[in-house]
This record gives sequence, structure tokens and C-alpha cells, in this order.
Amino acid sequence: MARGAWSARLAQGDRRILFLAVAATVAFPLLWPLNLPIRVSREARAFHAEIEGVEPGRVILLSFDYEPDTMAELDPMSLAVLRHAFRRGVRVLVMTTYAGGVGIAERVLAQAAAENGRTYGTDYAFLGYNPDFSATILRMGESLRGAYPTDHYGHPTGELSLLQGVDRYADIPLVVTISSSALSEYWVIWAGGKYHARIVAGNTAIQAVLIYPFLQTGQLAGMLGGLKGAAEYERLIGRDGAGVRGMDAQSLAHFLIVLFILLGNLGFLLQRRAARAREASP
Amino acid sequence: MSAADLGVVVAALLTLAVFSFLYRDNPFYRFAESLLVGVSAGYYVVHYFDAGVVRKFWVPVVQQGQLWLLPGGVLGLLMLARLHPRGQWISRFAIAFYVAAWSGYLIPSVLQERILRQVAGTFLPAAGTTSVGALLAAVLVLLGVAAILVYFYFSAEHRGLLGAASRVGILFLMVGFGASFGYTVMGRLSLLIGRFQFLLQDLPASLRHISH
Amino acid sequence: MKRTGPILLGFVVGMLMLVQFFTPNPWIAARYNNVLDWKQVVFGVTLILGVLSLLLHHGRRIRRRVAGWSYSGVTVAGLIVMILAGAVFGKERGPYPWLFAYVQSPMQSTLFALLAFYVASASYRAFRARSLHAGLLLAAGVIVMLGRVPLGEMIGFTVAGRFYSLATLSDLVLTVPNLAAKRGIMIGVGLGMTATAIKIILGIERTYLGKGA
Amino acid sequence: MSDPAAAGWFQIERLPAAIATLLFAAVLFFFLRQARRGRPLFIRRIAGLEAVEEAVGRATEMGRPILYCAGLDPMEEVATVASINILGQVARKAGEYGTRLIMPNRDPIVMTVAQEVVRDAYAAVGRSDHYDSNDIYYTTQSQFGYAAAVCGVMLRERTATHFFIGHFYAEALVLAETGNSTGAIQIAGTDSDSQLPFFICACDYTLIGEELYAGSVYLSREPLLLGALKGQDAAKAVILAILVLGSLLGLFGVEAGRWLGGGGAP
Repeated sequence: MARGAWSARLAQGDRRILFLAVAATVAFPLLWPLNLPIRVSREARAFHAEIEGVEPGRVILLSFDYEPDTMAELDPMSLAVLRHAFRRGVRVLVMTTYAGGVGIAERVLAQAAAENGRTYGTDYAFLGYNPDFSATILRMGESLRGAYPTDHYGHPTGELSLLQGVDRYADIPLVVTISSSALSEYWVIWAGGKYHARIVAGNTAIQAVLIYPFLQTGQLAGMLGGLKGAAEYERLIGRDGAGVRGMDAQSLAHFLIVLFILLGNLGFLLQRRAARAREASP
Repeated sequence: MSAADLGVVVAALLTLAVFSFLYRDNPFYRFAESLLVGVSAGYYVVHYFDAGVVRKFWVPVVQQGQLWLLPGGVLGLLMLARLHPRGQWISRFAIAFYVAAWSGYLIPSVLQERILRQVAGTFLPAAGTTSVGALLAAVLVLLGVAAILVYFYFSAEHRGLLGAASRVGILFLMVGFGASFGYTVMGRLSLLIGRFQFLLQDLPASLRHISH
Repeated sequence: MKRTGPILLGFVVGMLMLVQFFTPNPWIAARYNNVLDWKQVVFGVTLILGVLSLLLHHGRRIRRRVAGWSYSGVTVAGLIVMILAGAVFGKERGPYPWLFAYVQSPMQSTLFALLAFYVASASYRAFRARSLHAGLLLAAGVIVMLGRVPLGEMIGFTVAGRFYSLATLSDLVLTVPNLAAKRGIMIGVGLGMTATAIKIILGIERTYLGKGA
Repeated sequence: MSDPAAAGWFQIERLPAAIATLLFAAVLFFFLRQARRGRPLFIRRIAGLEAVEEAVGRATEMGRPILYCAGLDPMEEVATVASINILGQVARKAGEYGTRLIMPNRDPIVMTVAQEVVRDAYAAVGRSDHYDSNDIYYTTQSQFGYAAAVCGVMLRERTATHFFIGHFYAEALVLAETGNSTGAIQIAGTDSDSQLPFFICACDYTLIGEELYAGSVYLSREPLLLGALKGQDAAKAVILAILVLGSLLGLFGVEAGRWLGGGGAP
């Protein structure tokens, strides 16, 4: 009986203690970093090689396909991609398929452009948000200027010097989607399937696990998965950011969760054993 | 105090209001959530109007004379008929247009990119062209995909060979869900790390700024 | 007219968008571009309608003083302040981007950060290897969780000079059984999506048009 | 179609997709017609449906209410429709046994439909007197507010059986955990990929993705859904055959994948 009560307590746990344990595990390495080494995955290397392979001066397309809810995972990726491209002299056309992505794109873009001394209109431009992501992605395969008659600030797109000679995916060596949703898949289906665009995707962890089939077939040329993916990319370009800074906390927190699963299941097994023992000896 | 510093303090208070849900559902949380719904809808609608009506319609039609966009405007107006109960049927034209257009381009693209190419990607490579490990992996993927198709096949009882295949299928599904499980946990923790970075790093910096 | 009209329009537009995929014919390509442009305008209006219905919903709650109506007041106030901020001061500077950065963004990102805590407590209290299937799921989950972070990547063993870590194992899980699972689901769901789309174009599926269609 | 003169009309690399489209449409059309004409089309019983009935029985034995959640999506979503079909079945059983059924809602339209379905189900088993529309009510639009309301019901009403059937989002975790901690029997069914793992670990039975749709078709026998399900099954059988054939050819060095075409990265 005593053992049953004890195992029941073990199996139930006190929520407040569990919450506190999580908070402490995450906070501790943020205040006192451990600087654990970071291994770079094959998918992240492929992603990096794609940007590395773009000739300086050419224009790539970067789509901010996320909103503030997943900023923590995806902002470090967008920033690292922009830093990498700008540093290499690759020009970047930026857009978003979410209205909530406008403010994020503007902030990240401003930071990366200022750091590298890039000018609006020649080195980069922001097309802003367009309603209806599927029609937008498809329309851009026919004509960028048709899809976006003006940029986000109302300048006619035809007049941007960045876009001279650039009007479809055929003129763009690489499309980068940083996405919190199935958008990365829709880029593959529409920009890739119909217009043969070359695509790499940065994804939230939740989305990343779903797109392995597209990596294997080559429909996606590279992928960054979650905050870990961002950290890997930061290491590849040799400039640490929020991704690398978060990895210690991420490591410890994962071990804590695994510990919780093991302890919880231990309690569950003991409880089940105790229940069986009771049944066996009434 | 700069607007940005004030902003960080406001953001911190609202962050704590949302975290208060951990204790239990309470008025601070409810306030924050209701405010979020309103403010975000307001943020969106300004961009919807700017991008959808001004930049996508008004500028090209009125300023650039692209009159072929007019039917889009008409369909948009039909959509507005929804606001009146007796106008519901008029808006059906706009809805039918929208949904059918999407359906039209969805069909071949999905069949080609999500089905045919995925099937092609599952075919085994020629014997001897890849390493033993890669061939083994390819065989496992083929086995898994085929077994899952059987698992989700509802036109026959799952007995005999079909039963065995579907039991294999569910095992593959479970490992796949396990991977999703791990990645979902990872994602949620990353978001928490983001908020803690804000509370432990950005906020103190702003507070120091203010107190100086 | 009320029933057949929309369905006929849907059929023509749907077939056009289907056929364009297979043909490089310039006339069809031009019509395809028209439809895409119009579709974006229609969608823009739909989005605005969505916000309007949110406003009406909360307006009703306030007028009727239903339980919790004051929270509806907060929502409506937030909405109106935001629209005014954008309309009066513009979307580039002033209160509109400020409210986005310091009110909307922190709350929206915290909402999902809450789940980290619930994941933790559920890990302890609810995620049970109650069957072979659930056990397999949890085992794969644990491997991926440990194998995708720096600390887990350091755990492993060396055979013949090569280091095999939890990261190797988790890569294997992701690129073999996980790939097969996601692909199997993807094919099934793809067929479902396509079937619905075909039914819509042929006018067999009409529920999306609302009651009485 | 390989005639070069026709090149301006047809992109030859899209031929496989064209064949797939025509074939699939034809198969679908065939089965839809069969279903509409009331031809007997076989689909197997879904194992999860037995678990549904057992779970209702369990609440009856314990003399405690049943909790039903239809997810967060509006009425037009497939998963919500499927959920309402299964709700009908649950309500029939609950009516027969005289067990109370509680259903908090997030969408007012889903609530209205659910009230009708439950009332009809009770009437069909001759227990209209058991029906109480107050047990099927609207809570709030807010995602986590809804979750909090549902968890409140679990704790207050000490519900013995929980159904989470429909499309769920991040709140799934909170629901399944609280339900698990009260010791209730839990049956889940959803097509949301990222929530399925949590349901599988925290519930006693889970209908996975298409199983949910099939379960609903099995119960409702609605011709449009039934025909589509059969059409998709036929397509799956064809795909299975192609997989085996293409792999055999592959082993002998024939790259059959090329014949399936497709664009994508060069």
C-alpha cells in the first residue's frame, strides 16, 4: 500500500515543481554559458553551399514566411542568411507571405543592411506582403512586377535598379524560404514544380521534420531545422548569434525532458506492477 | 526614456501577463490575450488594405491604367455582398471563382510534386551503384512507404499479407511520429529560450538604460 | 442562376487553371495571369471581411453584455487603436510599428513559449509507454531529442577510428523511418486534397458555397 | 502528343502528370457514381470505432459523464465533419445507456450543429428526455481559453471518458495531459500531424489521420465521402503496384523514375 501511494506520487508529480525545473534549466545557461561544441548537419551544409554558390551581384529571393510567434526560432536564420548574402555581395529581394511578417522582415533587413552598408533599391529591396500566397508564388513565376506592381513603400517595382533584368524565377538563382508552416512545401510545389526554381528552406523544428521527403528527392536543395539549424548556419558563416547562444539551454532542456519521460514512465511501471500484485493477492 | 526602452518594459509586462496562465487562467492573461487578438487583427487589416486594395488594385488600375485588373475588383465587390443576408448568393460567384481557381492549379501540381515525384524517389536504385548502407536504407524506405499505404487502405479487411503489412506500416508511422514528437518538443523549448533571452538579456539592458 | 451560375463559373475557371499547367500556349498563359491577379484582389477583400466579422462578433458581445464582454471591449479597442495608428501616422513610423514590436510580438511569441512548460509536465505526467506503439514513439522521440542538441552529439562510441554518436542515430531515424512515414502520409493526404479539388471543379462538392447551394 | 507540331500546345515533360490527372479523375468519377446509385461499396470496420463504444460503456459503469471535444476548426473542415459524424454514434450510445454527454465548443456554428446531431441521436434511440442542450455550449473563441474551460470541466465534473476528435492545435497537449492526470479513458482522432504524437502517448486509443475520415465514412455512409474514399483507395493500390514495379526495374538498372516526370530543381 505504501509503495502504491509512493509510486502514484512519483507518477503524478507536482506541476509547479516541474515548471520551476524547466525555468531554471533554461535560465541557467543563458546567464552562465557552457559553450558546448556544435556539430553541423548535412542539410545545413547543403543550404550554406547553395548561398555560397551564388555569384556576387546576382539577386536571390528571400521570403519571410512566419509571424512573431516563431521569431525565436526563425529570426536567427533570416539574419544569418542576410549577413551571409550581403557579405558575399549577393543582392537580396525580400518578401513575406504573412501580413505579420512585414514588421519582422523590416527589422531584420534593416539590421543586416546597416551592418554591411548596403543600400535600398540597389543591393536589396522589400516587396512587402501580398495577399494569397499561392497566387503570389505562381504569379512571380510569370512576372515579379505583375505580382508586385510596387514595393512595400510604393515605388513601382519596374524602377528598382535591383530588378533590372530580373522578373521571374528563371532570373533568380535561388529562392530561400524561412518558414513556420507548410509554406516551404508550397514553394516546392509551385515555384519548384511549375517553374523549376531552386529552393532551400529554413524551418521551425515542427515543420522541418515533415520535409525530409523533399530533401531526398532533391526538390529542396538544403534545409535548416529549428534553432539548432540556425546555430549550425551561424557556425558555418563564422558569426555567432541568438542560435548559438540558445544551444546550451536547448541541450540542458532536452536532457531534462528526457529525464521527465523516464521518471514518469518509471512511476507508471511501478504503479502497474503494484496494481498487478494487488490483483494477484486479494 | 526612449520609445524603445519604454517598449521593452511594456513588452516585459505583457510577457509576464501571458506567463501568468501557468498559474491558472486569470484576468491578466485574459486581458493580454484579448488585446493580442485586437492589436494583431488591426495590424493585419492595415497591411491587407495596403497590399490587397491599394498596391494590388488602386495603383495599377488608376495610376498605371492596367484595366484588365477590373474584373478582380468586381469579384471583390461581389464578396462584400456577404455582409447582407440577402446578398449571400451573389458572393457565391466570388467564392466559386476563388476556390475553383485554387483547386485547378492544385490538382496537377500536387499529383506531380507530392505523389509522382515522391513515388519516383522511393524506387530502388540500380544494384551496385550505391553503397550497401544506402541500398539498405532505400529498401527500408520502400518497405515503409508501401506498408503505410496498406495501413491506410480501407477497401479490404486487414488479414493475412495485408494484415502483416499494415502492422509493419504502423511501426513506421510510430517512429515517424516519434521524430515529430522530438522536433515539436525542440521547437517549443526554442520559443521559451527566445522569451528568456528577452527577459534575462534585453530587459536588464533597457532597465539600465532607463535608470541612467 | 443562384446555384448553377457560381458552379459554372467555377468549372470554367478551374479547368483553365488545370489546363494551363500542361500547355505553353500564350493565350492560355495570359488568362492564367489574369485569374491569378484577380484571385489576389478577391483574397485581399476576403481578409478585410474576416476582420470586419471579428469586429461585429465582439461588438455584439459588448452590446448584449454577455459574460466576459469587457474582454471583447479590450479586443475592439486594440483593433481600432491599431487601425488609427496605421491610418494617421502611417505604417512606417510612429505608434503602428511600435505597437507591433512591443505589444503584439512579445505576446504572440510568449503564447507558444508557454507550451514548453506544458510539454515538460506532460512528459512527466502523461506520456506513457502504455503499448508497444507508444513505447516505440517515445524511444524515437528521445533519440531525436538527444541527438539533435550539442550535449547529445557528444555521447557515443568509437569503432575503428570512427565516432558514432547519438547524432548519427538520430540522423538515421530522420532519414529512413521518418522519411518513409512522412512520405506515406504525404501521398495519402495528397490524394485526398486532389480528390476534393476534382469534386469542386466538377461541381459535385458544394458545401464550401454555404447552405442551399 | 509527341508530335513536334503540337509542341506549342503541350509540354511533353508534363505527360505523366496529365495521365495521372485523367486517370485519377476517371476512377474518382466512377466510384462517386457507384456510391450515389447506392451500390454496396465495401470499407472495412475501423478498429478505433470499437474503442469508441467501449469508452462510452466505461463512463456508464462508473456513473460519470462523457466529455466530447470536436477540435478548434470551423464546420467546413473535413476533420470537423468527421468528428460530428462520430459524435452522432457516441451520442446514440450515450442515449441508450442514459449517460450524460458534455461538449464545450469553440465555434458557435459547430455548437449548433452538434446540438442538432445529439438531439436527433437521442431521439433515434427513444431517449429524447435525456437530451439537455445546456450540456453542449459555447465557451470562447480563444485557443487557450477554450483549453482552460475544457480542463475545468474535466476536474469539476470528473468526466470518465474523453473524446478529442477533430482538428487540434497546440492546446491538444494541455487537454490530453489534464485528462490523463484525472485517470479518464481517452480516445483521440485527428489529422493534425504535429499533435498526433502527443495524443498517441497520452490517450488510450488514437485514430490517425485518414483513419478518422474513414471511420466517419463507415458510420455515415455519405455517398460523396464514400465514393471519394473508394477512389483514393483505388489510387493507392495503383501506386503500390507502381512502387513494386519501379523498384524491380530499378534493381536491374532501369531508371523508371524518369517516366514519372516532374520539374523541380535542375
